[in-house]
Amino acid sequence: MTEYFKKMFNAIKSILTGMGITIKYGVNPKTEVTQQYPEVKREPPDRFRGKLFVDINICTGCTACARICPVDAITLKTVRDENKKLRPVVFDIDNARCIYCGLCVEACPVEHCLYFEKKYEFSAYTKDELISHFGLGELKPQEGRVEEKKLEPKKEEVK
Amino acid sequence: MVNVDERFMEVSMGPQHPSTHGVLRLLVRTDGEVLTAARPYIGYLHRALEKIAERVTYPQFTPFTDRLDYLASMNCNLAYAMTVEKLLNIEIPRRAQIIRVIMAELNRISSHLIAFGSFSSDMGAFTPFLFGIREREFINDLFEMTCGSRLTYNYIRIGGVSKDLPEGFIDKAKEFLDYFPGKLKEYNELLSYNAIFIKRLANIAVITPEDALDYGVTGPNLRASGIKWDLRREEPYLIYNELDFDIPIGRGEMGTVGDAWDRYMMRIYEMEQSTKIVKQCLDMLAPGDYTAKVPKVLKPPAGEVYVRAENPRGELGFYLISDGSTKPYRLKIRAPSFANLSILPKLAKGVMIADLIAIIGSLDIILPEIDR
Amino acid sequence: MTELINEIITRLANAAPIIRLLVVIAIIIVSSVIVLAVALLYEGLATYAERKVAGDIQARIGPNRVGPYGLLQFVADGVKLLLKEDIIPFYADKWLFIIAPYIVFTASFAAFVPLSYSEHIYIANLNVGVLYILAISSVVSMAILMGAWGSNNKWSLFGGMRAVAQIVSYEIPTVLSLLAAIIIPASLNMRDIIAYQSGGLGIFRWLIFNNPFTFFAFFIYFIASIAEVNRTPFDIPEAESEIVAGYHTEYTGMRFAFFFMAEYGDMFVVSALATTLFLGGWQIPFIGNIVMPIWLKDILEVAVFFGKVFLLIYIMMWIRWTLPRLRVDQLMELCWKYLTPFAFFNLIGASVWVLLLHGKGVYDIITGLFVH
Amino acid sequence: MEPKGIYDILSKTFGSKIKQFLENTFPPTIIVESSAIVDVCKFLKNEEGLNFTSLMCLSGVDLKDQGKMAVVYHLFSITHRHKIALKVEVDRNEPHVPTVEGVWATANWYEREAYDLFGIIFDGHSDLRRILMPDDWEGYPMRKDYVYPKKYHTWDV
Repeated sequence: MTEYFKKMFNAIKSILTGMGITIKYGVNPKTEVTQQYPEVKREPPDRFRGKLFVDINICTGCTACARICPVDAITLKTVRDENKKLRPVVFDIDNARCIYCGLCVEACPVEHCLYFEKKYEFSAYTKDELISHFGLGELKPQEGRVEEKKLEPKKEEVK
Repeated sequence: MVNVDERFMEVSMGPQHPSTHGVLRLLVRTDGEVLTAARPYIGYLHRALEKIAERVTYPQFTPFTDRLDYLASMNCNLAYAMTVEKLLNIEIPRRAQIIRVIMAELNRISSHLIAFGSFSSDMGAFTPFLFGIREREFINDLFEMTCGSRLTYNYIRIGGVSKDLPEGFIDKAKEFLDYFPGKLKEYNELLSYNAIFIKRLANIAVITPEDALDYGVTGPNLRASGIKWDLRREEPYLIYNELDFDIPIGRGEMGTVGDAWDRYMMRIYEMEQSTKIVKQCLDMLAPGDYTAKVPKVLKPPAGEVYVRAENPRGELGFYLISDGSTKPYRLKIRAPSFANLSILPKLAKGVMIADLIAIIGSLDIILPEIDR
Repeated sequence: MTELINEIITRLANAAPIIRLLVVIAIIIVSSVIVLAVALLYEGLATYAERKVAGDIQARIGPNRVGPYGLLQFVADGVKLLLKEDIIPFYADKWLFIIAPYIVFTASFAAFVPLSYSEHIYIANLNVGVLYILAISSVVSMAILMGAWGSNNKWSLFGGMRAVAQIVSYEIPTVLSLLAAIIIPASLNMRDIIAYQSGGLGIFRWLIFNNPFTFFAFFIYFIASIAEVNRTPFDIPEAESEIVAGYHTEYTGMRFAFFFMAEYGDMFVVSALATTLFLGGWQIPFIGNIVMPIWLKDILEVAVFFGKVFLLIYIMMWIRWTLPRLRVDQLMELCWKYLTPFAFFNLIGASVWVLLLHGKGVYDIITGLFVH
Repeated sequence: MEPKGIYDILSKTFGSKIKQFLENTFPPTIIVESSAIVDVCKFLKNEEGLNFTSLMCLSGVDLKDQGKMAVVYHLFSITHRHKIALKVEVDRNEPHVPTVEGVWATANWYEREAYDLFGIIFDGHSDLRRILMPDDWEGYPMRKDYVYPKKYHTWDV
């Protein structure tokens, strides 16, 4: 019989201690941790991996980033211009396919050419809007040898 | 006409169910509230990671290991990195080892916090889930400061870590470690020793030590059955042998040894131990380089290696066969939740539906690891 | 309101009976519309209050976007639910499915009638007030079962079965604990009960302080009424983590809103009953007998009554965001092994107390000693 | 107990059924005849000095260029803390391996996975169904010569 009451007493005691904790939060409003997002924007730290950005003028078109990318999110076409320098004509990063792992940023030999911006608000309505185009567009046709170094060997075999 | 046994009702606790911790389908045969059988159906999240492993080079596979157990991706990176390092048998600098232990243990705390939170919301108490998430945000901020991402870190690489600790990391981590034990005590008062919680979990789904070994159950579930087995202590890797922390095992405080409450409490005790470990590691940190010299194009020698590490959910093992090329020939991922889930049909006989939810919560399975 | 009708009938004595009938019907419709408006407004604000209280307890803010401080959130929810597609499952039992929410709502709304909000403001002065409320509230379980069976869904079948078992078995402790309080004023009429509790600085004559047995009866009643209203830790009929959403799984749009509002309506009725019987209804503590104009006294009394009711509702919400959920058999065990026997002995004790001390409460005895 | 010692005990008790001992893998591997795998496993589990209490991992391997299909068992003993790997190689077009489900219950799901992804049929398995792929999936995805199907029902893969 006493065990019956003891069990009841423990139950009540443990429930009351539990409620004591929640009332501690319930009463004093200063314990709120949530931020009001549109008004209060959290500044991401400097190593934040947001949207990829390419400074196309200093890009040497070496396709190191396209090769290291585990999900082939970077499509890169380079054309050799008049003074034999490889110029990236098409440099598309498909943000819907990219997994933001950062392997390309580490693989890029040029200092500060391919890096992550602190932008994380780039939602779009259609998938092709998510493809960011950094390419130079068609170079003016010159007399020099135009050798198009396409980089799709890997993709055909997979698709 | 299929002869349906009228007495039982086949309910499909389908892939979309509030408390199956992911896309798990349980075909449950119930007689009123009591279950007579529960058959798990998995494979809804199968992304063929092992097939991808044969198509990408060794360093390229690291981001995929984040997606194995996304709540503990640091530990998954660690296990994969250690497998390839075993193959290359290169020596990791001390500072990288210490950083790896810090990251792995912080990730263990954040994974256990999710396990604690989702388990309590399965039992009906929603508030502890949000308290758990609030604490986890501190750890997410620490990870974001070091590697830039809050969930899939891709931080521990073959040969060491990708970036050194940013300045300000150590005192921010210390601030969290002093703040956290007080919160743990609060969880215990709020939930662990709550009479209804204990009544719901004591003596439910008891796993005997023989069954645990027979079904390959590992991690907190194995230790809850009374077997003192933790890879960090039995097969020490990194610098775990220099650290002093004890391994909590199930003592059946609230019922028999190995019941659902013991499995739950293992994770609470382990969080305490992990804070102790991280504190010691922070003090041991000495300047040094954070990664070993690893060639850009990695061609490990041909061979077969099976390496395993202690993940928050159990033993994660990688069986790697390499044929000397830049891509693994075969990579078998031994997921802890795969084995932990295989014991569910045995436990689910004769329990009630509410207990089935308690069993799934106490086993703390996670589906991307099961389906790979 | 009944005096209002009699007064009007006497004044229109000479008018034709048709006009008198129409006038009475008009009064009834107008007053019920007013009460319905008050009830709907209350239920809307209750959902807002619940989310605010939940937010407060869980260290977050709760709705604050729609309207000042989020006060119009319930209007937004109502409009959203109205615009939601109204799905009726294919093989559902159409009529049961459609009627069930209306019955549940009307049952919980009908229970507002016998309550008296202040000395002069009340809807109907039923002399069987308490009995009427208990009868009406048991209709809810029938309607829930209709809804559950009608929606042809295994989960709602579970929910329906559980709801019936729970509501029916918790009727017993509710009635017994109310009896312990009713035998003292010896009347089922709400106004007489409250009138009995007047005097003595407005507090000491409350039935809860009448004798130790009614003190316990209050707590038994409070627990049993939480179960009656399906709120955590007894929210097993709509346990979202176990049986998806219990009896209202298949309900969408406005039909679901009826179930939802009925729950808050029941909460109000149950706490109003507790205030009327145990906490002295609209007795204004301390300044109850100072002479003041009628309309001011009425307003004060209504404020005090709603204050006490909202305090009890706050406690129910506070319990909801703290405790986990009981299992079905533990729920039954609590009812039949703990609450019912306790309520029986309590009733015996209360009746013996009334017999020996001729219904005088502790306060009367003490003051009695001083008077001689 | 050293893996070499385990190999000696096994070759002593099972003779020609134990074919080879590979030293350079981690943990070292013993190649076993497919018909004797169940007895070897029972022996390893119940033998006093060895008692391999748990089957850590059972993986199917497609050795396409040798025309073979292999099943690798990684065993482990909690009491003696030693590890060993057993390897069974069978012909690639007719991969039949007896099931060790009776010895360790965890093998049930691993063998179903090996069947599902590699097509290795485990004789005597209690419930050999596909575990990861949909039940009506044709082909075995993890095989080296697996060709991606263009369509699965109506969706293109």
